[in-house]
Amino acid sequence: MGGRDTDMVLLDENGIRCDGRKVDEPRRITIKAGVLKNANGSAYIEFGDNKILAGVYGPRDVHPKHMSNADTGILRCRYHMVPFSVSERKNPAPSRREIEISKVIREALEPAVMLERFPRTAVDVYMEILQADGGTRCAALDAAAVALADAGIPMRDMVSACAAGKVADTVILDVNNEEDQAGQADMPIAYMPNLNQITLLQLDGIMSLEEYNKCIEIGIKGCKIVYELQKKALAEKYFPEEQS
Amino acid sequence: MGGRDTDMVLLDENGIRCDGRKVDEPRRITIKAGVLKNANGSAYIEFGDNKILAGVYGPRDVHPKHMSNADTGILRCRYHMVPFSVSERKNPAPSRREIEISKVIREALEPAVMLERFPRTAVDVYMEILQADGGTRCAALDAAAVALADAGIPMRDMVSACAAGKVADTVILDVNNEEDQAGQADMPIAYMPNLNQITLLQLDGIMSLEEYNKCIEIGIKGCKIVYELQKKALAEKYFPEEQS
Amino acid sequence: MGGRDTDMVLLDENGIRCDGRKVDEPRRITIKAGVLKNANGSAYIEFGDNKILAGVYGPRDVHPKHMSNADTGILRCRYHMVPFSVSERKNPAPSRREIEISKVIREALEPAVMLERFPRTAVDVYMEILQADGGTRCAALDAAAVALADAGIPMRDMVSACAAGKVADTVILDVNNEEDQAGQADMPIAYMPNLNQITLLQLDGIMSLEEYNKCIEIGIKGCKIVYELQKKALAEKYFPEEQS
Amino acid sequence: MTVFTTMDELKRNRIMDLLQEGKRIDGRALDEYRSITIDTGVVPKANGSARVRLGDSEVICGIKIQPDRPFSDVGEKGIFICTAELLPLSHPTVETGPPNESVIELARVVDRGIRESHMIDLTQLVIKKDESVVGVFADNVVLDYDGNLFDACSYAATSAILTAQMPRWEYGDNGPELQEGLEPLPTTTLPVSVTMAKIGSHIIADPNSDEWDCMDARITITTNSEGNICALQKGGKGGFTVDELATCGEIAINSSNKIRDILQAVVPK
Amino acid sequence: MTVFTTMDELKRNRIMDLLQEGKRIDGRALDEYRSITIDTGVVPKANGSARVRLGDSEVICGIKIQPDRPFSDVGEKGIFICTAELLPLSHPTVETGPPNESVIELARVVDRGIRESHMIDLTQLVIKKDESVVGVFADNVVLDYDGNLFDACSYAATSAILTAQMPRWEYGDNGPELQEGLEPLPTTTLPVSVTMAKIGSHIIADPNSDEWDCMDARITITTNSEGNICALQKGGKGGFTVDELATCGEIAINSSNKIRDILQAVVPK
Amino acid sequence: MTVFTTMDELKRNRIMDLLQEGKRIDGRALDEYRSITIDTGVVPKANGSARVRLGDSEVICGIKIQPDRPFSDVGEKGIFICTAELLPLSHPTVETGPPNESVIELARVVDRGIRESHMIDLTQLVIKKDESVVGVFADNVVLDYDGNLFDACSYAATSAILTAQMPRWEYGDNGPELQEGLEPLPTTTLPVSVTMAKIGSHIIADPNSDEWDCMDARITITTNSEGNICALQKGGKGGFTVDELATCGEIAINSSNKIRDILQAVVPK
Repeated sequence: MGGRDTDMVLLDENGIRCDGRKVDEPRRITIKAGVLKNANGSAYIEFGDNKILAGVYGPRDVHPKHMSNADTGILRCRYHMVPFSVSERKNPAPSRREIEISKVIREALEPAVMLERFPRTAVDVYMEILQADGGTRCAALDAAAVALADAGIPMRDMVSACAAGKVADTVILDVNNEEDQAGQADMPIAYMPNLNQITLLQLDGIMSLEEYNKCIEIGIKGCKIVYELQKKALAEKYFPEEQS
Repeated sequence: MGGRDTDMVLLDENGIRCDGRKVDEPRRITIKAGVLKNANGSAYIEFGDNKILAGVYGPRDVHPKHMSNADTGILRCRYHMVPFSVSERKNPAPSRREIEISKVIREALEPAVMLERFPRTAVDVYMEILQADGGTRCAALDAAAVALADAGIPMRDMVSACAAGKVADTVILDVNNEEDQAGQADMPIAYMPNLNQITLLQLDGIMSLEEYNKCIEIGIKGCKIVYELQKKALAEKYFPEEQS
Repeated sequence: MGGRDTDMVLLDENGIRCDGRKVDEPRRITIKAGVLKNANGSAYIEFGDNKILAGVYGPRDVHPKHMSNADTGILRCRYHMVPFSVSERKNPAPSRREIEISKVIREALEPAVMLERFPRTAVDVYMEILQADGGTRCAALDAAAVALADAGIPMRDMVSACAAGKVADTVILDVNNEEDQAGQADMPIAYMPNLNQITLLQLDGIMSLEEYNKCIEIGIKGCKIVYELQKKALAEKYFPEEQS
Repeated sequence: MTVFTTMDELKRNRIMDLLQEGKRIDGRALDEYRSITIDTGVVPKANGSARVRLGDSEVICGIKIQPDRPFSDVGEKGIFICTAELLPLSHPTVETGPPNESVIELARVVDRGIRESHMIDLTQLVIKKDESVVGVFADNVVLDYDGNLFDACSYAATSAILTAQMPRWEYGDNGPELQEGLEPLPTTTLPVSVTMAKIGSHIIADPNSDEWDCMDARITITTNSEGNICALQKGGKGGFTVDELATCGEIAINSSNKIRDILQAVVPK
Repeated sequence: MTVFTTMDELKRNRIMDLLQEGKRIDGRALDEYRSITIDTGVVPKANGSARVRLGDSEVICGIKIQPDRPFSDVGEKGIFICTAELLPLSHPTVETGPPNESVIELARVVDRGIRESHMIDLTQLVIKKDESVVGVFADNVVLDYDGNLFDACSYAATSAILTAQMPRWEYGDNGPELQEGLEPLPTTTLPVSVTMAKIGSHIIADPNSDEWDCMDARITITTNSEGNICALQKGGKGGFTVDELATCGEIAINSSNKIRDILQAVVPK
Repeated sequence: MTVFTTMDELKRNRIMDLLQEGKRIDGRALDEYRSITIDTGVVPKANGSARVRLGDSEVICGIKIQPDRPFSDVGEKGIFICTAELLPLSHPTVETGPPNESVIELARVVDRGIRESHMIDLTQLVIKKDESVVGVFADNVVLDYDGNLFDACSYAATSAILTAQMPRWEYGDNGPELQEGLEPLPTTTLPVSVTMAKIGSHIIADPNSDEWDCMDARITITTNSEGNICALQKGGKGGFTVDELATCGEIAINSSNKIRDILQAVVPK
């Protein structure tokens, strides 16, 4: 009931998933901070087969002026897929999906960014999906948060994102593309690890209240794994001597 | 000559039309003023099977400023069909037809609205066609005029609209959808009943000069019928105790 | 190698081209200055079967203001094909081709126009292709330059344009539509005849370095022929008594 | 067009004063048209074309005729589409970009005048029923503006239609196939658009741009060769009385005859 | 909708003060919905329609059912598309033109709540596999705005779906051919959207526009007839704790039962 | 790109002074290119991809190969389309939204350089004549801007083409059907774009962004493997003399040989 058809074995008898991972294991994640020359801050993430670049400009003047806010800075986010990032070439015009994702990512970052320090200005976050493989919004958010830190924007906390989900009636961490297509549910989560706040939460697919709570729990575990990698990426740029 | 093909009997031997009406009889019309909470004025009309909602905001500030006029207020009208109002689902983008109708309705209302009292402001009239059945522009105009009055906008006169037309070589009042498709001519008319001015007039279809004059004559009769219903709708809202 | 397929004899044994011209002979060109009432300056050119109208407005205020330049006037050019100008009816929306051509024409005219004399203003040049027959950008530029002069805009020099090209391994002047479709190369050139500067240069098609230099040389000859006709058109308007 | 944002009050006063004496600013009688000059075949590569000068308003209409898919509900009829565009060189206030409401109204009124007259017999433009029909596109471009584009565009379009040469297609294995030969478009009548302005209590025909700027209301009445009215559009911020509309109807029918002769003369004998 | 640019600080303070005492500005309990009024068949020419009033928010959903080409990768399923539009008469701040990000989110969340529940059995909407399927368009138009459009639109769409009458087509030589008769849409479950706002540390259900303007974050949880969650969307600039989310999940499941009864009652016995 | 609105007068003076001494601001010789770094296969899910760093300008080109309908007049040829886009993270002045004229010119010049060279043999990309052909889309996205995107995009696109793996289709009952196996794109030559700027009376190759901002004019000359010129575009507000153009032609041919070796090296032996 409520699942999606599939012939694929999403979870074998040993609890191993179609790409060899355990249920609570995220895909291979690598993050690099400061990868662009012009951007004030930037980060590149490989999250499984997702390849995503984030760049930040700001705080800077807002044009047209009437879009600025005298009381606080504003955050603007653009999640964008390049034409060759998906199997069928993507039309360059922004899709309704991209517009919605840009909005939920912005709302996930806003609690963390101290925009009130920069009234009348904007901070622009650009996320470019170079290759997509399921879970792009979480991975893009992870890169964006590192890029914001790399740009020196003061933040109350890091924001770390990872999806939870459900395949073969089992709650799992970090849904990949096949699992998203053939699985039962996908729940992207963003989390501020020190303030303990969930700032992005979506769900497509059917689950019980119990599974819902379990998804949030395992998702936060994933976010915490990501958080360590985000810190590591920043440390590798700013304190390379301390890394080995 | 000049007529359109049809198998339908548009007018029988007794002078009765396809929907049972006499040649000078309008469809059933009901108007209700003040149907919306947020709008400054509003009206709902059922004109035959047309179902139309009009809402008015203003006088209010104009953005961008350069579109305002230091000498007078401006009237802005939008005639809009919702996607499910017509047989084949309508694309949401405004069609050229909607843009033209919005313009002729605005020009039909402008002589009645005392815009000169509100320089630099705009009065916005929104007409939403919820269900269309021929003659939408007249019915929308009727609702818009009531909504303007309901909003307390000072007016020199009411504006009342009804179409005349020609079927089976006979001049008739209030062309319905079948008559418009299969008939010979359709002539929407808007009229200021006290100032005796025709402020909207269009014609598609072929008629002699004599028929043209007769159409205007019968159309004005229809407008006067509508006028009484418009007054009644306003009275029912503002002087309910006097109605019985 | 590098040519395009054709059955047409583009150049016969006597060095005569498909439309009867010699290799260094331009098509029939007629230019008339001052053909419009409202425009500040205008010109109509027939260049072979190309029929093109150019009109100029300005120097005039710029809206929105932030597009103006406090140090100099700006030149704005629009190259536009009317719907019936080409074999298959053209969509009215500006194509990427039209946008690029508008840009290269503007950059070809800018060195000639003394925009620095009119800070904060714009000079607008509109070129309308009424009938297209190969070489429209050069012909449009020729008309635009005359229209600028007709509008009394001070200029350092005239700008004269003509294409060179290559058919049947021979360098030729003024490529017509058939030669452009079936020939080997097309090189539009714009030239300031007194300042001796090439201000537009493009090339599609394959040629050796030697042919490249020869194309420029023969193209400039064509520009000089055009230049005489441009001067004649202006003289015919402003000193008609001296013409006979 | 109502594309003007400023109106010269003095000019309006002058126009009004003259009208009180029954005179117009350019010396015409109230129901008199400006000179109409028509050149056809001005864009030889189009299937038909005409340049019309109505006073100092100047319009070119070019016609393209090409096979097309029929509209889903009228598979037994060809397609006729008439457009109008104000080129930015036609007047300093014209802007590039998508057409504004005035230009949309212009195009639709010109289109309806011709369409509702049934000038082109669309039933003769079927290549294969429900599959392939002939599409006739009449595109007006305005080169110079001096008022009353409704009539100028209408005359350009009808002149171009009258002189157009239509290719022929037959439906073959790969859809419509072009045949040898050209023939005129099948026409049944000749619609004539007559536009009048109301200024104060005066009705004038063919308003020029000065008159256009200060009119209270306008009306365009199109009549066919049989002397019947086939399309009509009122515009402007003012209204008409019943009597004024009766007058407009008469002027339209009277004026149309002379103009129809001018238009008809473009057809080669 | 977050279409408001100014926020009444006093109103927020008042709302907060009341919430400290466990009260809401309009007297409701924290998890209490405003009155829900549903009229179906309000647009008889549509295949289905419903007007929902949720407090003073008012929405009409109209359903159009028509044959369509299937999406290329799912030829064995019909098409369901749900949209939402804020009509400009619904609130003074609504602008005409393309939908902004808030309206896009609204439409997509309402769509997903219904889609992910598998309410309509799309496998039964195939006319001919890979060639022709039935398309169901549920278009919501907002007439009056008083907060919580997510739920108002969802209830309008599900009510319209429950009462829609679907024509039947069979695939013939010329594609899908309309048959006699009408039947209800095939449905499998009844999704119920429950939207909650977080203001300070309080979770309230069905926020009205005053509450909407001052909320810190919101969450919409859709549940199906089996009591499972099938879609969810967090919004707003703030965050939720794990405990707060657990509370929201419980409120959603509890509230949905009563609302589902109201929705189910639209179906004629 | 000429997306900059301010120009540092001091920087221009410095650049001019150095050029008088035959020197460039970054120490290069007048006809010397910055370092060119090429990584291919950087987007494994695309059919081909390459990241090019030309100095501090950085571009990724991804290639998508898919069956397409042929253009109506060239049914015996496949389709090649090359685009270019400045991502907003590439420079503070880049705006989102539709491409401006500079970006359109960039894309069209890069496309023409490859197209006019006949690099890809489009006659080999026909699945079924007039029905179905192979479409090759080469989309460039600019990640970091430091001048001379014409060459950076051209090198990215040609590198991606050289290393692309094309699927095969055969035309069956339901149109093109994917077959087993991959093969390289059929190529005939290797076009090399060489862009030069004129500053004062000096011609320099591969201008960086400082030089780009203060140039008088620029020219991009593309040459093929045979040492012939196959495409050219002049840009900028200034002009060139005949002698300067002759010089540019020579520089283009000379520089292209070394760059062609670098590009050719991406092909696995």
